[in-house]
Amino acid sequence: MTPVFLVRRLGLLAAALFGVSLLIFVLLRLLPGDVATIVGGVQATPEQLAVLRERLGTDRPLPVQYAEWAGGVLTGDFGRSMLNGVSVTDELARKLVVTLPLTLTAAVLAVAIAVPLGAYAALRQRAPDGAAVSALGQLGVAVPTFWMGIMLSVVFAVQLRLLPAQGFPADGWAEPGRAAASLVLPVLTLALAQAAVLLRFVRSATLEVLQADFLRTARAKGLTTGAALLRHGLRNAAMPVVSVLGIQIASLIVGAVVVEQAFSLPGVGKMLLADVGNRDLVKVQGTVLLLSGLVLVLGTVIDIVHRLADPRLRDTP
Amino acid sequence: MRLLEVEDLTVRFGDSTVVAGVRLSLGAGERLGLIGESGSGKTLTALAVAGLLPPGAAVTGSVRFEGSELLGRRERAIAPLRGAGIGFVFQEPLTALNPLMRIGAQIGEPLRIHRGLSRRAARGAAAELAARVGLPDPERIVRAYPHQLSGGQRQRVGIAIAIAARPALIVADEPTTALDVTVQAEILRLLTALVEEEGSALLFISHDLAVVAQVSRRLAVMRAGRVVEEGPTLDVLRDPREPYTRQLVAAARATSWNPQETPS
Amino acid sequence: MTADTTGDMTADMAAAGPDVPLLEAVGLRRGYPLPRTSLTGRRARREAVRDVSLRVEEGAALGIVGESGAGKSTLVRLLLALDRPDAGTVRYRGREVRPGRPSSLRWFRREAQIVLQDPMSSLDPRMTVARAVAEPLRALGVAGDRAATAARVAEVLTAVGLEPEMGRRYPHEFSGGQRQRIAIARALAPRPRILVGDEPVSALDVSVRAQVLDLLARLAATEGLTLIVVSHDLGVVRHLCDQVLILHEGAVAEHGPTARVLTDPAHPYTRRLLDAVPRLPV
Amino acid sequence: MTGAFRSLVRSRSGLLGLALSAVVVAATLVSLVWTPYDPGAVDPRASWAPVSGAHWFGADRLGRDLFSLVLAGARTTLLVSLAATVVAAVTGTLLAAAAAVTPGWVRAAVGYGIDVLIAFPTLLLAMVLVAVHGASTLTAVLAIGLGEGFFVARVMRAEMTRVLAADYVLAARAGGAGTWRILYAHVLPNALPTLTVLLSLVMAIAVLAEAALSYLGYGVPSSTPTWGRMLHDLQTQLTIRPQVLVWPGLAIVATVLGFNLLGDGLRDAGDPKARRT
Repeated sequence: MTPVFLVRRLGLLAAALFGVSLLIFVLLRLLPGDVATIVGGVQATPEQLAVLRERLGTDRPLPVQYAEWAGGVLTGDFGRSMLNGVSVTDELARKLVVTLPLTLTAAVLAVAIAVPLGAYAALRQRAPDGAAVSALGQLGVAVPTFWMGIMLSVVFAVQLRLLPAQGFPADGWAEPGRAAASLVLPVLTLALAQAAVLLRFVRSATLEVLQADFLRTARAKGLTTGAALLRHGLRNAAMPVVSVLGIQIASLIVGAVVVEQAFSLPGVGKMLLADVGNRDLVKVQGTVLLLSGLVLVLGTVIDIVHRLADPRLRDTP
Repeated sequence: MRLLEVEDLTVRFGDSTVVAGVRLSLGAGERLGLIGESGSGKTLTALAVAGLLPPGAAVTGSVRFEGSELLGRRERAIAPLRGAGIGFVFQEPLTALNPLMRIGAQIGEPLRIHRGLSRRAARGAAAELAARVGLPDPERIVRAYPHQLSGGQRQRVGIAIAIAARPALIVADEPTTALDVTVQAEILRLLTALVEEEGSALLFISHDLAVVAQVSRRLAVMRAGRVVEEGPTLDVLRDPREPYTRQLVAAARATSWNPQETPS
Repeated sequence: MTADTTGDMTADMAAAGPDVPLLEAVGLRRGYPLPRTSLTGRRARREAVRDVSLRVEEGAALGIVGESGAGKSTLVRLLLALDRPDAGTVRYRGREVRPGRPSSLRWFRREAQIVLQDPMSSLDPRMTVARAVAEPLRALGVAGDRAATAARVAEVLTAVGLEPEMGRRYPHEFSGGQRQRIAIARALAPRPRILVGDEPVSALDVSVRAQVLDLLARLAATEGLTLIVVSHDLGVVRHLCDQVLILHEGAVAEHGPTARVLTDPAHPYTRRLLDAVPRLPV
Repeated sequence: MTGAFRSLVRSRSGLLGLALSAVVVAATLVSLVWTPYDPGAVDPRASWAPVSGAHWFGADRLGRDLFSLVLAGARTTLLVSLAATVVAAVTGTLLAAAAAVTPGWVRAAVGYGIDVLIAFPTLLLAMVLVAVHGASTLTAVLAIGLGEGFFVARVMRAEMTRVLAADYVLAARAGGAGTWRILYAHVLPNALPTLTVLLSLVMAIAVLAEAALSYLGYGVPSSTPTWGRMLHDLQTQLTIRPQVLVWPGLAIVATVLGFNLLGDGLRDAGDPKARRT
């Protein structure tokens, strides 16, 4: 791995994080009025507004405000909520306890479902069952995530009474069993939504590899089609799938927000929805930066992994 | 009993017949050239002989290798013959090798499949084979990846793979078409030398009459899926029987280059 | 040559003396930066064309022979100002051809046209043959009205052995050989003085190749064209060109009359190249 | 174009996609002039009426006919999605052109900008806009339009770069064609088929995004019905009468499936090789 690539890629990541943070900061400042009037409400007196502006620091020039906020973020301080003064960082930490397990498990499950099914659909492309699998993928993509969640709840929670339909134990993971049970349907919902999209990529990547000349060379050496696919095809098909994972992170996070709303899980997504409703701009700013930052960082990690895995990319910076 | 006997070989894709009633035979150590323009079915004939036709191809007729019939048998039954009985050299050195696997592993693979060699033993043998096909610095080449080699070097790797398990028949499908003329000359010399040393038969496919003539003792001319003429190379060139062959030889003479002739 | 194309030739070109060649390149050099391998320091460069000079007299046929990576295509792009050289100049009738905005090169484009290697990709799949052949006329502003354009298109299609009615069809309806004829017709449309072929027949079958080579030879005679043919195939150069330039790793190994170079090569690389060519044993 | 239409219909997914999306669009247009009941008409007697001859999808708590509501919901959903698709097409194509045609560092900067912003989820963009300007049709259209615009930009940039690298563009340059002539005579016609396929797929994504936004309460104001908003309001019935939740969901699935299959069909139709058979 040439250091040149690593340094350049991390530099690009830093630039991207700076760009996105600036974008969020500016977007939230394009206010018709100013932050204080929104928070203070219509009936606030000018003096109260002045105190508010001073407390929120919105009386100082924008670049200073940005520098202060960005500086804080770098040290892990995402600022204080405008409504109750609570530290955004603490709030985020509390909510991640739900959102992280939800997204990570869903991501793993999605790959576990999509890769075998996608490969099968490609291998059995001409057979009816292969076409059925890809049709299933096509259908899966068309189902809105939140509706999938509702329908799964109707079946497994309401009719079969196997799992809780909604909510998350107030005491969090104190009782892991109950907490996990309440995450089963949300994880399944998020995983199926992701798997449907991934399946199409895995299928097309596998199809492409199936026609590759080096598979024919492998068969010419004495391997059967199956053995050639396993020993030579798999790793080559994994390359495009790995690169698509980078893009999938963004939709995974969006899915998490929607699933948390559908199953009313107290995660980062549901908190963000409430903050947007309450116009708590500092919290919205912090949460949106965290989520988009996560997308960029994970995207970079996956890009580096992709370059490490493919010798052709390893040499060229 | 001839090494390879092909009778009434017919290959169809859907309703279009691409190879119709081809008859060929090859004895041990013999060298047969298969010449034809693009679309003549020469490559598909070669693939059919090695059981490497793409899915969706309907094959009839008979291909007997060392007396046993290959057509119509399950892949598991004929796979052991591929690599050990029939070695294949492909046309595109760029895409014929696995881009993610080191050269040593790819050259050693036939030995691991057919001779049960361990990974380390196979890599050792691979270095020897790399040297044998004239690759510079075999120790480095064995650890390198395909994209780090030139076209000519990659084709030498292709040949090393084909001869690794010492097959009785080598099928070479336009092995030098994608190469420069100086590199082509070296590869052709290498191929004929190896075939002679090993005493293996060679089925050489090309659209270039001068190349095929240089390598093969007998020629079979293919057009639109049929073998239109077959015979010893010098006879076919000196007085071709079929009008199509005559036209092919004339065209090759017109655009090829000969020091004895004074340029027009 | 129709009046309007000579009209705007500058004074110095018209007055060029007899010893000024039709096309001359002096000290052409072109390199490409290789991917950066170290953080600091200069990036390594691959010199595709290293100090190439050549002259092409009016009516001559120059063959440029070389193997892949010898810099043939780069040289052709430099000669036609489709790429900017690192050093060196190209002159047409003494007037410098300076790469720049397309409009500043219109005068030169009218004089020199190109036929590319692969007929499958050198014709726009979504353009009818007639429109494709007429494009240079329109782009160079020498098209005249619709009737004049249609007439010229029909004229050049016939000159390359195709029926004018084929103009309405699309490229994917033609064979490789026919498509290359269409590409030649397109190059002829603006009545160039120089026709450059970048491996013009190497993508074609042997039997079709001979016909297209004959066509190029015939057109060179009837249209008074100066030919520059780039090829890795000595047979093609022997067939078409009276002069040959052997290119090796971006530099001129040898340059001279085809007859002499092919039978009595001076440069060791040329000898190695000639020996490597497979010959019919009989 | 008849050739393209014929091969679109011949490809199975194209036919199914065309049929599905045509039915949805037709139903939407019909709903502008006629719906079985006035979507807003309250009828206490019909509160939670089950599926019947009178109410094909049953009725909601206020006795409003669910079938009419779904039809009315289609209007807003498709309108917002169409507007967003247009925004995505315009921003995407312009960005792609900037990233493919302009010289040197501009191209690299725009190109990299696209790669970064494609990671910026549409929903987050919507939330930021809503936090500032409140939920509105404009916010939804802008959020989805810009969000998908980066996706269009990335695909169109690759497509334009492919065409610009083609031999026939080099031949055009050698023939004296300037940048503008190459753009409209070669790049546009050859990139257009990909754009039509893309827009069909973007329309599908836009419908999904609009449904999610209005489900979360960020779509159009609550007065105008959309499928997402209906599901949000009806979710309270999850444990009592879940069947009411089925209809709006199916409407979304049918529409998205229709546009996706139409996109696949257009891709097969646009591919010259496919057309030559």
